[in-house]
Amino acid sequence: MKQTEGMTLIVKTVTRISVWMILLYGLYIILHGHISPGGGFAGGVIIALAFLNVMLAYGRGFIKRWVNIGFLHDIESSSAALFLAMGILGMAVGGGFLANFISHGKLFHLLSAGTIPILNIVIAAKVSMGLFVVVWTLSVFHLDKGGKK
Amino acid sequence: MILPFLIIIPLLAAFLITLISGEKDNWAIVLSILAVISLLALSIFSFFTTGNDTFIYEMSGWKIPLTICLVQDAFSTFMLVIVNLIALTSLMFSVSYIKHYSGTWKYYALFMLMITGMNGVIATGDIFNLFVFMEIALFSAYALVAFGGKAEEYEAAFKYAIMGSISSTLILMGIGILYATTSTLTMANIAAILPTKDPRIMYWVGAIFLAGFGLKSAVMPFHAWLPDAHSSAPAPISAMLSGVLIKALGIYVIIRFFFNVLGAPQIFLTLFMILGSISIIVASYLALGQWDLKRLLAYSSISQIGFILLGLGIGTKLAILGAVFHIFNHAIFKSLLFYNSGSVEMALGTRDLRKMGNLKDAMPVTSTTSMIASLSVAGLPPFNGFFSKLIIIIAAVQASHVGYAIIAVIGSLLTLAYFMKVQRYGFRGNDIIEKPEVSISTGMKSAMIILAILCIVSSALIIPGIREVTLDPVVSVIMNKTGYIYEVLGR
Amino acid sequence: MTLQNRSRLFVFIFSFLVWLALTSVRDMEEVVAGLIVAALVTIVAGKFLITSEKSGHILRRIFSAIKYLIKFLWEMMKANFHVAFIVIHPYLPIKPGIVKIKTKLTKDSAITVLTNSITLTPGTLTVDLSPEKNEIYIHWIDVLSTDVEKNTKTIGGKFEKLLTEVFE
Amino acid sequence: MRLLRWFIGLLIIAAFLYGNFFIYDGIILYKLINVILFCALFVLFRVLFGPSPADRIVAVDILGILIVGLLAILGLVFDQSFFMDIGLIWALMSFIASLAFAKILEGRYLDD
Amino acid sequence: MIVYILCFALFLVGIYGALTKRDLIKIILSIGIMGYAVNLMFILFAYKTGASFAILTKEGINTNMVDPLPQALILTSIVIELGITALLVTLAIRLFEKYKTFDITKIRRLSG
Amino acid sequence: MTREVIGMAFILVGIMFDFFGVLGLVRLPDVYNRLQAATKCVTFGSAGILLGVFIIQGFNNFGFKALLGIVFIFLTSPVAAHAIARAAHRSGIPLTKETVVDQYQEDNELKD
Repeated sequence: MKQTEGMTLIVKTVTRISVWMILLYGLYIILHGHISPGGGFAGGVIIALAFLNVMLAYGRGFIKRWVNIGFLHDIESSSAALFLAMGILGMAVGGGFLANFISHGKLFHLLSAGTIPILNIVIAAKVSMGLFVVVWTLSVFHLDKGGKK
Repeated sequence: MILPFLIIIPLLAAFLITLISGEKDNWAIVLSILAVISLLALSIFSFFTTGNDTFIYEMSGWKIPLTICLVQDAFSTFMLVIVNLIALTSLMFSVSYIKHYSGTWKYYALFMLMITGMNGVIATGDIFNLFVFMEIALFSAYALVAFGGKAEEYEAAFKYAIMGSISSTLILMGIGILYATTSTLTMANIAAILPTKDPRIMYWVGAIFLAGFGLKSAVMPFHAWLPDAHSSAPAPISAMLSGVLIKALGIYVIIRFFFNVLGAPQIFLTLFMILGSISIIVASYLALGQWDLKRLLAYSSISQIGFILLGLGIGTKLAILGAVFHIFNHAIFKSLLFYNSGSVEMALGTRDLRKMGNLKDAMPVTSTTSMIASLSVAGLPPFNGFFSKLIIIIAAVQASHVGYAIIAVIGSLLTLAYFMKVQRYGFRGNDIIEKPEVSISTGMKSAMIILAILCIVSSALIIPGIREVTLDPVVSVIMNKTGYIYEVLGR
Repeated sequence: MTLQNRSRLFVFIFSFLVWLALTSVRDMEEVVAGLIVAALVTIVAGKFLITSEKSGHILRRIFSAIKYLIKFLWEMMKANFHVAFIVIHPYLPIKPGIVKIKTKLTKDSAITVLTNSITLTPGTLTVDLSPEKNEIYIHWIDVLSTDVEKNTKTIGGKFEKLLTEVFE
Repeated sequence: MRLLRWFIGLLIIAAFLYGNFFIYDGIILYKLINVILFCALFVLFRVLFGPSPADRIVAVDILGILIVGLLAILGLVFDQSFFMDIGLIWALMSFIASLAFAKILEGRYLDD
Repeated sequence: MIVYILCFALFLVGIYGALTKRDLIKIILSIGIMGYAVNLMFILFAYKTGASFAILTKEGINTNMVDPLPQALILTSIVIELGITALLVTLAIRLFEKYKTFDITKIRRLSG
Repeated sequence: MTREVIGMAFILVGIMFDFFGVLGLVRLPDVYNRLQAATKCVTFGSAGILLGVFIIQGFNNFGFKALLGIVFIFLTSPVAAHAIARAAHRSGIPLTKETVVDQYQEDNELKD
């Protein structure tokens, strides 16, 4: 039978229905990283998984039409630069690299723990985009197409 | 407050290069050269302001057992000066050498990451942080070895990465045992707590770390990856790997750990001497038989590392002075030799000594500087290599290790022999070589000339007046075993 | 309102509600953060949820959806007892095979729900879907007949009518 | 023969259940968790000795769903809701892993 | 004590595989096994009696807790291993493209 | 109190079906039958456990996470089963000897 792009209709439909849920859950994990277990790293992995799910179900061409891969690269690099900028800002204001210079707020509220939520978001951007781009790049290699002939 | 910038600047430069530079423009070159020049200036400044003091920098404003600290003393700033000096010349050499590859901005970004890793390893005072920076440096080194995209380069990078991963896991295991014993990761704290525990743990950890960092610095039984990796990489990267990476990741950490943290137990010093003398002799013999220029230089690196280890193992003040001086000298002349080989390869397209010859007229700068470097590495009087080897031999005799002194002399003579082979077949001789079309650019020439001048000038470091401000503080940091704990912890 | 915008609106509302449920609203900060997060999710993945127009009144569709859900749960209970019976039987009374059924549904989501229901109901498991979307291949643990029309009635028939009311 | 194997299996399961519910001394939730872990042993048997790759993939997929239940009960024990977070993420990852494995088993690449 | 010895045995399995296997992919997997052995050892080191750690919960400072520092370290080292593994896989794929084989004895352009 | 009893009853039923599903995974003869048993029972069982947790916890964030888990499991587990079954059939994993009919195979042969 002829192979269509991506997997069957069932997988495509379920991915379509559930991708917003996965993204939302990742954002929830990121934003509550400072008051519950989880945080930027775990949330970033979940967001990367959402993209990966779409890539598995719909194939490469759809991702190219959906998001701009160069833009993902840029997000990754600029989030790393932002992390360093936060560190230097801490050095300028708080007296040490990555010092926590914003007021700590009330315990167990969303706006607490100073700079940690910001750093979580930055780390999440770096991790998710980095992980997805790694998978994307590695999936370019098609061994038996480039290899045995 | 200087030390964190030595890590932040190259890291920021690496990410900015990936962010703003493209295939056509020169932003990558401009940014990386700016970053490295500022790094060199900062490190020289901090070297001359440190003197005999120790400055501690605590991250994120916390106090020392809780936080990661950076330690700035004479030894670390000395190593920083070496790293950034070689990095600057290597970058000058790279600009025209790397031009014909595609995607050059990746090269510069990885180069900056490698400098970040090395500076971090040297600056940090926290043992896990040291591991992390080491992995950063190694990761970019693997990628840079494979940068050319030829089959041998991938193979060499794979071999290097496997050996590097094995040694990294060994080191991580050692760190785990240390943490389980002492419940701390700050090196000074470990040094303070470890003597109160079971002494067998010290020997176990020392053995594991010796295996791990011995693999990183390619001492003789652990050397298998080095000739492949160093001869397959692009020439400026070979210079970085051979000149500073194996020292920053291997020798520096060995000195820091075994002398400042473990307190230089005699059994390890004896092991250093044995390993060092094996490296000197065997690697020299292996180098004699090589006809590939870069492979010969790589084996020569192993043998020179043996000299450094021998000096460390003798353990007297004079011997350590010799070892420290030899670290500096070896960085300079080995980088210079790799630049020479790179420019020859660029001009002739071969590294085989039998196909070269009579390059004196075709490439005057290259052949002159290679002459200087060869004489220096072989240990002939006006050059710096002579003094460091002489000091090590004298120290061996003084400490009544006459056998080791004889081994060092034999190794030195063998070094002279194989570098005479390089000169005889490679740069002199009567073979008719047609004039190469590729001209060596100004950047490459100036990199070689700077290092050749340094080969002569740095002999002056041994003159008593200058020695007291440059090498003596370094030696006193290494020799003063309890001083490290006292200075860092403040008690 | 175009289809994509409607889909975006739905995603926004759903995301906001789920966010409120997840954080069990404590103060205004969470609500504001929820608005921002919902907007972000909508921008990235908003246009995928709804891809086709539905006719029919919304209340009637919800009513038949509930009816469908009850029927589905009942079938699922039966399926589980069936499997439990097979598994603890010492001789494993199975007679497996792959059969084919036809479906008249056209909407993607309707077909997906139908195949998922078939997977979760007694003795059947969706293996594949033909590219023309009108034939479903089913692994049946206890094959009663190999006739396509008869199988269509016994396996797909019980859900198809209700699903037509819900989705079309 | 078949009956004998069935009977031995029944004996093993009965022995486990008896030991778990009447000999083991713990709160009821821990006993339930033990049952799920016992199930996970069966799944691991399939992972290790599954004759075909598809069997292993099925087992891993099922293990993911089992773990969700286990973590929900664990959350009840400690009265902490973050165990549910871990469970959901685990289910998500096992789902995507099953999709990827299935795609590779079919002889296609991850991205086409 | 037995758990540490088992960890070390796992580590030795990894080293054995990395040094004796001929397939590139198997070598990479052996490196992964070594990493996991060390990570497991770190996690086991975290169990200590009588230590208190400054993690805030809703009831105040909880003293009945595992040392959190090794877990943070393990997370870091897992990320590093991920990067190294990705690099190794890329190199292996490139080598396959050049030599059309994963067998390391046939990839011998460089001599010792 | 009644809420907890009802919740515990759901959890017990869920674990029971989990156990049956896993038993089917081990006992049944080929991968498709195993998928049948395992997917149905484990999905139902885990959903039962989550429903019990939801009933015990009520409408707080723990309960809602459990509900989200139910929705997620019901969406994804049949899809994963479908993907695995399709991939297994396409990669040529044979059906068991007791199989009566295979119309999928017949149709594929007609089309090729």
